[in-house]
Amino acid sequence: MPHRWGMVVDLDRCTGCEACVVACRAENNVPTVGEAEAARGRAIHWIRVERYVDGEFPDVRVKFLPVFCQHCDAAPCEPVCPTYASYHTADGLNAQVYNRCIGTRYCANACPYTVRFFNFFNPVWEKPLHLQLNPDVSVREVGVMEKCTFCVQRIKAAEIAAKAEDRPLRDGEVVPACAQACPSRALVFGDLNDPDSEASRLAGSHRATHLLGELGTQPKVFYLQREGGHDRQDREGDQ
Amino acid sequence: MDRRNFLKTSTVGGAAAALSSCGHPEAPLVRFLPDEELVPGVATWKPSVCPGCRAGCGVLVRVMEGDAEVIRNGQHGVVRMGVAKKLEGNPEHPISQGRLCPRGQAAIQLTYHPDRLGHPLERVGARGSGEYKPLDWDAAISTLVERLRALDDRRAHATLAALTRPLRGVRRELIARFLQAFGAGPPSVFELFSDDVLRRANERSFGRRQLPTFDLSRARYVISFGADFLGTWNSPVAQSAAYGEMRQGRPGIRGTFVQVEPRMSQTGANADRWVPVRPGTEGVLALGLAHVMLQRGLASASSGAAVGALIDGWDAGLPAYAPEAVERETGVAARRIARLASELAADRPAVAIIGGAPLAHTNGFFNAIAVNALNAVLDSVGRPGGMRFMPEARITLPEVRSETSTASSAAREQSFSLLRDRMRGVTGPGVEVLLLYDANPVFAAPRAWRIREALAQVPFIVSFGSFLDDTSTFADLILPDHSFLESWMDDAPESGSDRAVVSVAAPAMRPLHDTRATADVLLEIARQLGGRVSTALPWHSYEDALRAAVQSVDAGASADAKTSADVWTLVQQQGGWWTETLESSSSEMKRAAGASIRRATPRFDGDETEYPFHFLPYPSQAFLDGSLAHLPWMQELPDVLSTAMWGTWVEINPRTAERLGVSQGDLVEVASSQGRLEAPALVSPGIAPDVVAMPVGQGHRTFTRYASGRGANPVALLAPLVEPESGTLAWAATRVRVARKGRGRLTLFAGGLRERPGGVTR
Amino acid sequence: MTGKTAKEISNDLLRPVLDTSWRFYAAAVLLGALVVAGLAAWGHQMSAGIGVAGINRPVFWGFYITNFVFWIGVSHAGTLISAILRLTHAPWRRPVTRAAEAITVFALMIGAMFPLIHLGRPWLAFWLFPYPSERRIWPNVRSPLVWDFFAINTYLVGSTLFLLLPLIPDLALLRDRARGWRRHVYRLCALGWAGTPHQWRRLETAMHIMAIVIIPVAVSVHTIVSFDFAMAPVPMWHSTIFGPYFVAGAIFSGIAALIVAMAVLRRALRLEAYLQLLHFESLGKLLLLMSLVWTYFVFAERLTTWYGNEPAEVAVLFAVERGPYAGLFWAMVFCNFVLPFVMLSIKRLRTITGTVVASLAVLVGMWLERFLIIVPSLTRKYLPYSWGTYQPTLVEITITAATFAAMGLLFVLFSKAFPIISIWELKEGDRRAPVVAPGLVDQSMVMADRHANP
Amino acid sequence: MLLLAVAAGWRMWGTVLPPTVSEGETPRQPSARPTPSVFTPAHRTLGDAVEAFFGIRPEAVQPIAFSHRVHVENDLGCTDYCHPHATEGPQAGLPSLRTCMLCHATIATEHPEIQKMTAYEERGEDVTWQRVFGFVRSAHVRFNHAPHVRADVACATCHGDVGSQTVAQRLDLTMGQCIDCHEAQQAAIECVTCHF
Repeated sequence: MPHRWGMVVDLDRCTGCEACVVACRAENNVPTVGEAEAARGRAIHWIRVERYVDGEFPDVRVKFLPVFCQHCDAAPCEPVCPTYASYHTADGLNAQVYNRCIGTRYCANACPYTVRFFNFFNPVWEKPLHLQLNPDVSVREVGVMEKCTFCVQRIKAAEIAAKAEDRPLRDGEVVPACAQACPSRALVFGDLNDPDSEASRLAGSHRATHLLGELGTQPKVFYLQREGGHDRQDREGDQ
Repeated sequence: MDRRNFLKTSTVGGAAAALSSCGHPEAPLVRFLPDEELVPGVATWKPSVCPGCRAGCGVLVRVMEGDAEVIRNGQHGVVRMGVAKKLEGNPEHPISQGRLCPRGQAAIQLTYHPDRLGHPLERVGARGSGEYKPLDWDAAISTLVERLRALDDRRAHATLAALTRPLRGVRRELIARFLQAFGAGPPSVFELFSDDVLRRANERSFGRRQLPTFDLSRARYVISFGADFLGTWNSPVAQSAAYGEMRQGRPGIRGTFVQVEPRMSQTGANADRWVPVRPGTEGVLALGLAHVMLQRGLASASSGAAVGALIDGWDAGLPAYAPEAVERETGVAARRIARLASELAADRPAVAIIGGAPLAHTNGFFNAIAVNALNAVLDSVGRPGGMRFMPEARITLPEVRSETSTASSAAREQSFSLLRDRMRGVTGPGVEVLLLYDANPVFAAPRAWRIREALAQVPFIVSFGSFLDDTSTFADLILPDHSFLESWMDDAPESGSDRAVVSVAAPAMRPLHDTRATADVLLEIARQLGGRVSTALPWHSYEDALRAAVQSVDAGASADAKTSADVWTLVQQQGGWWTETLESSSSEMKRAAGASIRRATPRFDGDETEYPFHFLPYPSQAFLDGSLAHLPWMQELPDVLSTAMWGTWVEINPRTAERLGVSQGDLVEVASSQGRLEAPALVSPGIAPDVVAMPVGQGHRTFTRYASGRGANPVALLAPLVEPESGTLAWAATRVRVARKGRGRLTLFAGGLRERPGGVTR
Repeated sequence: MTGKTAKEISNDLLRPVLDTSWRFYAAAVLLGALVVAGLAAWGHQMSAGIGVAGINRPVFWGFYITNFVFWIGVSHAGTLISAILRLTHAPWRRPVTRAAEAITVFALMIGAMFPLIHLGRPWLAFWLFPYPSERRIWPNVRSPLVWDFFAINTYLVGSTLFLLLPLIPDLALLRDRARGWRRHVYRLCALGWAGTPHQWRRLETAMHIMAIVIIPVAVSVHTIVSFDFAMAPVPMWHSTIFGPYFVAGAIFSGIAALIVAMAVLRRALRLEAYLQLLHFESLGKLLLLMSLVWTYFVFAERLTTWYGNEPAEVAVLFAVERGPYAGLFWAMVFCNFVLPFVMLSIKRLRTITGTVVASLAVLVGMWLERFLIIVPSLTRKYLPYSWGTYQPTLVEITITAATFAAMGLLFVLFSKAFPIISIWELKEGDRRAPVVAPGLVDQSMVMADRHANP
Repeated sequence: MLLLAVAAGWRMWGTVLPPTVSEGETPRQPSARPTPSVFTPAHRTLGDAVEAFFGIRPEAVQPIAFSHRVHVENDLGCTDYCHPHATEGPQAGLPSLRTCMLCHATIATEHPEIQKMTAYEERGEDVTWQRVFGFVRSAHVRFNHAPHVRADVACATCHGDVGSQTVAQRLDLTMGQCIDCHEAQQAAIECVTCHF
């Protein structure tokens, strides 16, 4: 059976520290765009920690929500791409093939999660910052779309290593950069087709939900809802 | 030459030719023989130590073959070498546990920063102008040695001084010993967000001058007073790891977390209950909680008698801290206090944490002692799920007998204020030569301290920093250090684990530039100075010194190493040394001592009518105290609450903003008795109406191309109030006024703040 | 109908082709300069990166796609209108059809440029062609953009034929009148037209077939353009009404464009005798009808969204109606409904000037409508964290302006090269032969002209 | 005219764009440039762009007339000493001059080409070989040698008969050839097998 890679995000563990954000940037050669471009809405973050604020002072509650490509099984970005730059792989990844991308940006419009990022200009690493670039990951050029790949380079490397040893992949052998960095272990990656993987087990939790599940995109990212929730009674009792 | 490496050198991330074969004929760079042979495209992992903050996380460096442009014998060329590609947490390391915070992840850019200083420099322009000319190392070192010899000739040894960033372990000791052997006073440390108040309070309460470690993973209830322990305070990675376990690591048990602070921090945003409190009254609230518990018999006064007894009125059940009285002072409803107290008492183990702003008031010491007392009442000290102190595992340089002194090289630091006065000639001895190591007081000290003027009066300043920053532009000579990846590293974390930890690591890669490890430079200078200085520092190199120091650890405490030789091998393999066994540290704790402490009310600079707002600077998630503002990844990291990038902002409560006629992004002027600054407003519901807050980190006058002249520096507004017990700056004790100035510019990553009805996850 | 003789008609209508006035040069140079500026801006965009346009995340489509939809909409002026008028034998169509057909072809050419202009890597646009390559990858037929590619190409070919077919007899006329090298060019273009009954019969059959075929093609083109939006799960895009709504809007803007073009030609080429109040009034009535149809669609679309109260959609709806786009929205309602309704339903105001004013308003309004369909939805997608804004840059504005200039330039050049009013059809109308039956071909007409102008 | 205008736009604007790489050798005036130049055009000139589009690459000119033939005839396998990393990782790698001199310190030391190498060594330099094989950057191919070697794909399959050449000659490899071979070997042919 092919793999079906997925991620579980435990919102009760996530502290919003953004270690995942920088880890992803370091792993995947995500460029910085500078202040002027960032101000124009062109900053690239394959993973971001969304925060939503509820209530007014002093009853303020914040929700942190790490959002990255949901690798939907019914991905809206895939059918709209005229050149198959965005397509579904056999192991369930929503792949972005940079060299095939002609930059229609249709996929980015179709994506309800707005997790696709476009190279409006050619990115530059000022010497010697380029020495840090990960040789296992492409450096994308102007005019192509990019997004979270579930660290496909790590998946491929692990697969090649396992094949060389003629054994199946073990659970936990593939860890994307964000999950590896996460101090509170809010991100768990694994094979959803393997019922014993940690990701599978967590995805079966009663707390598991999807982001924008009502759109029917069938994401492979599960969000475990925070417990404790809004204790309105407590707040009313206090004030 | 392989393709990928070729690409790195010739196309620099995608510019220039898309041709991957054969270099451009117009730019034939010489290729030097490689020093090491690596398998191209295959990563090796080497341990190192993160220099980002004082947590001292152990990291693993992913090293791969790459083509680096270097200068060898004055010739510009390319060499194939192992270059660091990424940092990960070291899974073996007890502090980082295989994880890393965003700043740690970005620390790799310290090595590859385009504006890193690559060779010694000598000032040619005016001080502060940043005009330097390159120098070779021999000349640079002899320049300094001459200066020191001149002091020696004039018997003016005491006029040598050193100001460093907070250092621990062997590097700190080498500097201290150098100064001592030369005949100068101990080194000074400058740190804006110092935790010295808490260390001193812990010494008083528990006999340990150390930051505490919290066993959150086993706690059921956590109350934190102002401590941003998941973001920037103390040991965030270790604390976040434990926090994750507290929330969801135990089947059926989910720890509750309450945060007490007037401005919602990243940590506060995670709390189940966020309790805004009047600035500086955190200690009162803590004692109010203790009062309720004692009063209702929810906890016995005897459990924490010794620690609590430091508080005036403890034995009487803290009569002055009845909930109604506390409500008046703190602004937290009495019913809420009672409720929190009963929850705390019921959900044991419970633990209280204090850190950050509550310590940075003039009554910071009182606040800390009060929270310590609360912990005592909760019986959390030294217990599972409570607070404890990490066993100390100091590695020390062996003593070397010398004719002048045998005093301990672990001499206490000289206070920064004393150094300041010496530089200004207020007290003797003056400062003729100042060694500056990565401390940036020009940026991070209040204007009233007149650091700039003080530095101007020092005849000769030597900086060992890797970057031109606000302070090091005053240097006459710059002897740039290796980056942490190019150098041996050592650190001795003081908190974050219940094991004793020493971090030591070999260089992960060869130096990119013509730099030298500061420790090596000091040893070289000592050698050249000769006499008692070289006797006191007999080691050839930093590596030698480290090896000698590692002998001092207790080899038996680790399961894997039996002899000191084993320890040295082990240290190099795993990036440090740590004990295996869990130690019960409560027994080691000495009893509290000293006179009882009265309630102290915070004092603020500025009249309430003229300056109606409390001003709260806070360490930013990206830059801490500003020392990481030069990293482009950090500049472009959206602040997790405001989502602002590449700038500063002023956080204002919506009601206050409405009253002032300020809307999101407007330029506002914030003025204190010390000065004024302008920054865009960020209207946030997570801040009390009488508080305005600003992240520290931007506003550098000089700090590389990415941070220079960007944003505003809130430290410039701070009044020079200090916490009297420790002498550290009370950075939360300034009052300000706020006025709208016009339209500003705020670069936010997020569009909306509020979820749409129905939520986004279903 | 015109009250002129066949000879006068030929002279009047061939004059702009055969004589060149300074005004032609002035117009060509002015418009040409603007077009060159647009091309330079495009070159700059290709060199520096698409980032010189104002698009961003999340507003990945902006002015360019607005222009694309707008011009494809305008292209419905011709072929559809002239085909319908031909099939319904509307007698007043005769001086109008060729201009309408020319608008179609040019608007399509301009519109079809925009998918290229907006690409991040336009030099790879050929990957949209289905061609066998060693990579073994074909275009993704599930993508509405590939449907666009086929639909627009079909329509372009069809409408070009539809323009050229009735041009043949006039080309023969030109061949006979022109001198020098132009004579040779026209001879080639005339495809050996001799006006034999056989040829007339073939021509009429071909035109009849084309008129029937082109209608479903035209309808499908704009339906498919609407599918670019309707197929994406974007709030307010994902709508079942978009197909007919876009087609209605297209015809609406097409008629407006035709009226404006006619008015310009009437003045510039002094064709007052041929383009009369009757034509403007008739087209004006058609415009009024389409205004009402369009208004109905807008109302239906927005009412259901509001009533449905789906949070994401309502966020967009309110952003348009009372948020940052309210000004543009109400301007659009004024231009597309209020003004045309007043100007065209009151007979006293339905003058030539009145219809032209209404048409200009409709063109502005329809451009705004395209913009308001595309941009606000993208600024308010599902996750409020990723909401954004859009502001066009100078490059986009230059290119947009250049396309209007290009339209004018192409029209000027076309009217210079070919008679902008179908001469033989006009003559045929004057002979009160509503349908030219095979065999009733006016051989003498061609011959008479040949003799008249030695 | 259309082409000319587009090209003119390209050139005109292309020249005013900031340079790609800033030299960091001398300490810069720190506050001189508050915002870094983050972007450059993908190609410096229209000519570069056209060359890249058509995949035109200049011939590799090697500093030393290294003879693959002589080495192969002396029974040296490709991955024995010179390209051993092909069996271990993604890149075959080129030997540094040190590897060459292991043998050539004693073998054929009089040969003029070997003497060039000795001169390199004396200067502490390595040979500046120019790359022959490899994918264009915009192809975004992450090729990995090791699995191909493990699957017993002969070097000559892609590199041609290098054993009969002096310096290696480039073969024009196309994606079609990769696909054909992958298909024949029942290896994966989906895009992310190679492009990521």
